[in-house]
Amino acid sequence: MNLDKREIIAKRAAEELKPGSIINLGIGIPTLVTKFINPDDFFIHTENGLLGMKELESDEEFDPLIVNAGKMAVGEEIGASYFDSATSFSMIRGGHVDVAILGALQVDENGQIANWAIPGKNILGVGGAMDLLSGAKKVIVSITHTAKDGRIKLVKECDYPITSLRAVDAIVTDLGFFERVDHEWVLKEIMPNSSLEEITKNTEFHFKVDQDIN
Amino acid sequence: MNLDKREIIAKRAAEELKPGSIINLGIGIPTLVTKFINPDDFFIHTENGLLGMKELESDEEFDPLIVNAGKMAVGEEIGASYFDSATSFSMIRGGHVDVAILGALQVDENGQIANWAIPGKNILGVGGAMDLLSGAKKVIVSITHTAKDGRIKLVKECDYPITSLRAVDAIVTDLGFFERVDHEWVLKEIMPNSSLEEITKNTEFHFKVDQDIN
Amino acid sequence: MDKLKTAKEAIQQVQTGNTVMVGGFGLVGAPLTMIEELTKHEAYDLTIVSNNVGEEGKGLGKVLRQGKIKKAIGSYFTSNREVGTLYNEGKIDVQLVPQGTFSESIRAGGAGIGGYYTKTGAGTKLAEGKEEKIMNGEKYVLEEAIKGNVAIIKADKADTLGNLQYYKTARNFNPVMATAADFVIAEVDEIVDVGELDPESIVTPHLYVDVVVRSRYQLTKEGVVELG
Amino acid sequence: MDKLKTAKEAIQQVQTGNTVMVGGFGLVGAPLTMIEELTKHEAYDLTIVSNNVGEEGKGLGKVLRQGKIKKAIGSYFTSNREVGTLYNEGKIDVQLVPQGTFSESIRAGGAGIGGYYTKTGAGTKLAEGKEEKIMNGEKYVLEEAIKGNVAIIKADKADTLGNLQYYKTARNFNPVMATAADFVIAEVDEIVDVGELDPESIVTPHLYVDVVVRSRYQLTKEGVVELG
Repeated sequence: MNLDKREIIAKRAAEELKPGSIINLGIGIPTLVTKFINPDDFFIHTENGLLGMKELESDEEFDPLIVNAGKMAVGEEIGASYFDSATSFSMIRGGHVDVAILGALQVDENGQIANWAIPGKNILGVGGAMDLLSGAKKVIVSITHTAKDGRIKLVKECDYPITSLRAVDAIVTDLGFFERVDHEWVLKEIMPNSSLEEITKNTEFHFKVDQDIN
Repeated sequence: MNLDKREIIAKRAAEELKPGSIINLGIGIPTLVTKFINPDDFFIHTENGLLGMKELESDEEFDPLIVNAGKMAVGEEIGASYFDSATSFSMIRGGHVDVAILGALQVDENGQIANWAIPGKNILGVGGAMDLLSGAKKVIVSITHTAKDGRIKLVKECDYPITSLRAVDAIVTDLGFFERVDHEWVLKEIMPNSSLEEITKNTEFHFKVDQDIN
Repeated sequence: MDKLKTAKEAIQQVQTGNTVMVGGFGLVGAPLTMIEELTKHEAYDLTIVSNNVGEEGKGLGKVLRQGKIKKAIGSYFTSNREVGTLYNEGKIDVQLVPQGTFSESIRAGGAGIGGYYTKTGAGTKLAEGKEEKIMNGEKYVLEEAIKGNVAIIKADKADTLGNLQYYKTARNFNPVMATAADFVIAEVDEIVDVGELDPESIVTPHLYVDVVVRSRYQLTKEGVVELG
Repeated sequence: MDKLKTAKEAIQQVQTGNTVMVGGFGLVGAPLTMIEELTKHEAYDLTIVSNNVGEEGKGLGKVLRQGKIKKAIGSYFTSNREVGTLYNEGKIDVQLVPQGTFSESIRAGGAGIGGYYTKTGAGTKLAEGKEEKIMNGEKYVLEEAIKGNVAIIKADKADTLGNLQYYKTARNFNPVMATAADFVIAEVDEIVDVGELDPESIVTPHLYVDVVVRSRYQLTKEGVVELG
């Protein structure tokens, strides 16, 4: 299988998931994670009111009234359940979702992320991002290491408005895998075709390098 | 039909109900109200999680897992629905119950009632009384005018702990019918076999007498 | 005791200056027939409580273009960027709320809860000016209940009493909105006799519903279609 | 991924000093099998969150007589007057809560809400010492979320994933308690295969449930019976 950059990131994020987990996937790269997990091993929660989402497997399955948080048509897994939005966010805020995989515009040295507003643009939307950060047991950010224009995303301090006071737990990019250990970022893994130099050059925040790294 | 004192009170309370109303009935005399209404015209809500309660009509209908707030077996009306306790009390607090008919130990000149605690007794129970007072659109108190030992229930000021800051809207007793008008009690009706003298003698709080009273 | 009305009869409840809740996640579970009727109705200066305010020129987006919306309360207007443009031009008011807070505040409105403390948004721009409280060592923000004069919601089935059931993810905000307005209009695809809905599976009991309207516009595999 | 356990295996989760939520309105919807198991279990100093704490010497009343309960949180202990007696003797702590506040605080615990303002109880003895707030001209009182270490609930049916459905008014506090504890044990009368429960009619989705136990004691027309 020939994977593009976004798929490589999604595949690596998928490896972080423990079988049996309840997972919520943000819009963008996180959505691709479903391609790399065995649907029988995981339960996908979508905040618009479904536990047990799966990818559409055929045209016949298409139902315009079954969608994910990105308003894309999805399928219903065996054992699924539907509920209203208030109940769905109670699950999120109440700590009943094991892992949220999210996109981000910036992640900073404190682990805080910015992913809901870009100053000066006429986009007014926050959706469920703040709720997922406040409630999911573990948050993994899955992003390209830098923006298309080269802008660095792993910054000293977010200059876009932050999404939550809560620090995320891990970052998966096309260059490396970082984990939050004792309130610091630790580079745990260098992705194939990347190097410590490349990561260092493209990362503003301070990070430690795991001693086991090869 | 030969009615006892409690039934007379329940029957008079039933006359206050408008067809189509959502009604919640407290334990004791209020429970008897169902005998005097056409079940097709009303919807009885019970706070343990049922809208559309009815009296048991036969032994076959008896189901130990369908009970009212007094834990008595009841029946299920056509068009009924079941829900959990949090949802049930959301209906009550949120103002979706039209009328609550409640018992009381005391009702005072401000319209406040006491019906949940007796100082010095080892009874610890409040149940749904405070919620019904905080949320029902209309509250009717249905009680015998005085206690068995002659103690006056319609008092100047409750000396038992009050149930709510909210004033109730009406009182039905075996002697009279009172309504709250402009923050005052008005005697609107003298029950058969009673008299203004008897009511006055057995009532501590100040009340006006409706001009239309015969 | 039949609550069935036409869309035109039902829309008369919406008055100029009202706060109107409108269900749906995008077009999914949106009351398309009643929204269409709203575009023909004269009421204006509306505060619309809706997750998205439709799309550009579509659904509630049409009502927005008519200039009838004074204020929008929702969580994701990204799907209709005209909301952002009008806001930046000072032509409408916007209250942007995290989606969980949006649905929880509506639930609170319907449940007689004045306000509640949530961690969501605490310490962010969206919590500015709001009361904060430290509980168990964590920062919470006080959010107030949201209520409406009228709620226009979409369900799948109603019985003639107004008991409702929903369909799949078209459920979304509809059940909470049904609880939080003085007057509730439920647009439904199917109306059945009382007793046909399983009492254990009714999602919105009839005490929440004032009027039932049969849908004329539905979202199908072929997109939005008008029924003959 | 089968969550089925015996009552004895399941009860091991309850540790001395724990806060344990127990569903049921009186005996209706009470997890009778697990309560029986609790009487045989060694854990003590328990805080019990339950509407009634059973009846005198029955259900949780048996656990009370064993001296294992340190504190009871509920709304109506009138059904078991021994609670009042022990409280007056200073032998147990009691937190008496209006029934709506009881269920709402448990819901809040499960929904990540730190606390909320309700009119219920405001200005009464039960609001003494609690924070008050005037909202829209009315007095509200701040109530805090209630959470548990373990919840022991009763449902009618479970599938092997732990999705739950309830039966009639045996639903009561069980669905909210299922959301508000670190570990949730669901006692059920019937276990079915995954896919047999209608996805629209599942009341407690499986993400709330850790263990499913088959009931041995059930409340029937003949009273509480032990199944063969």
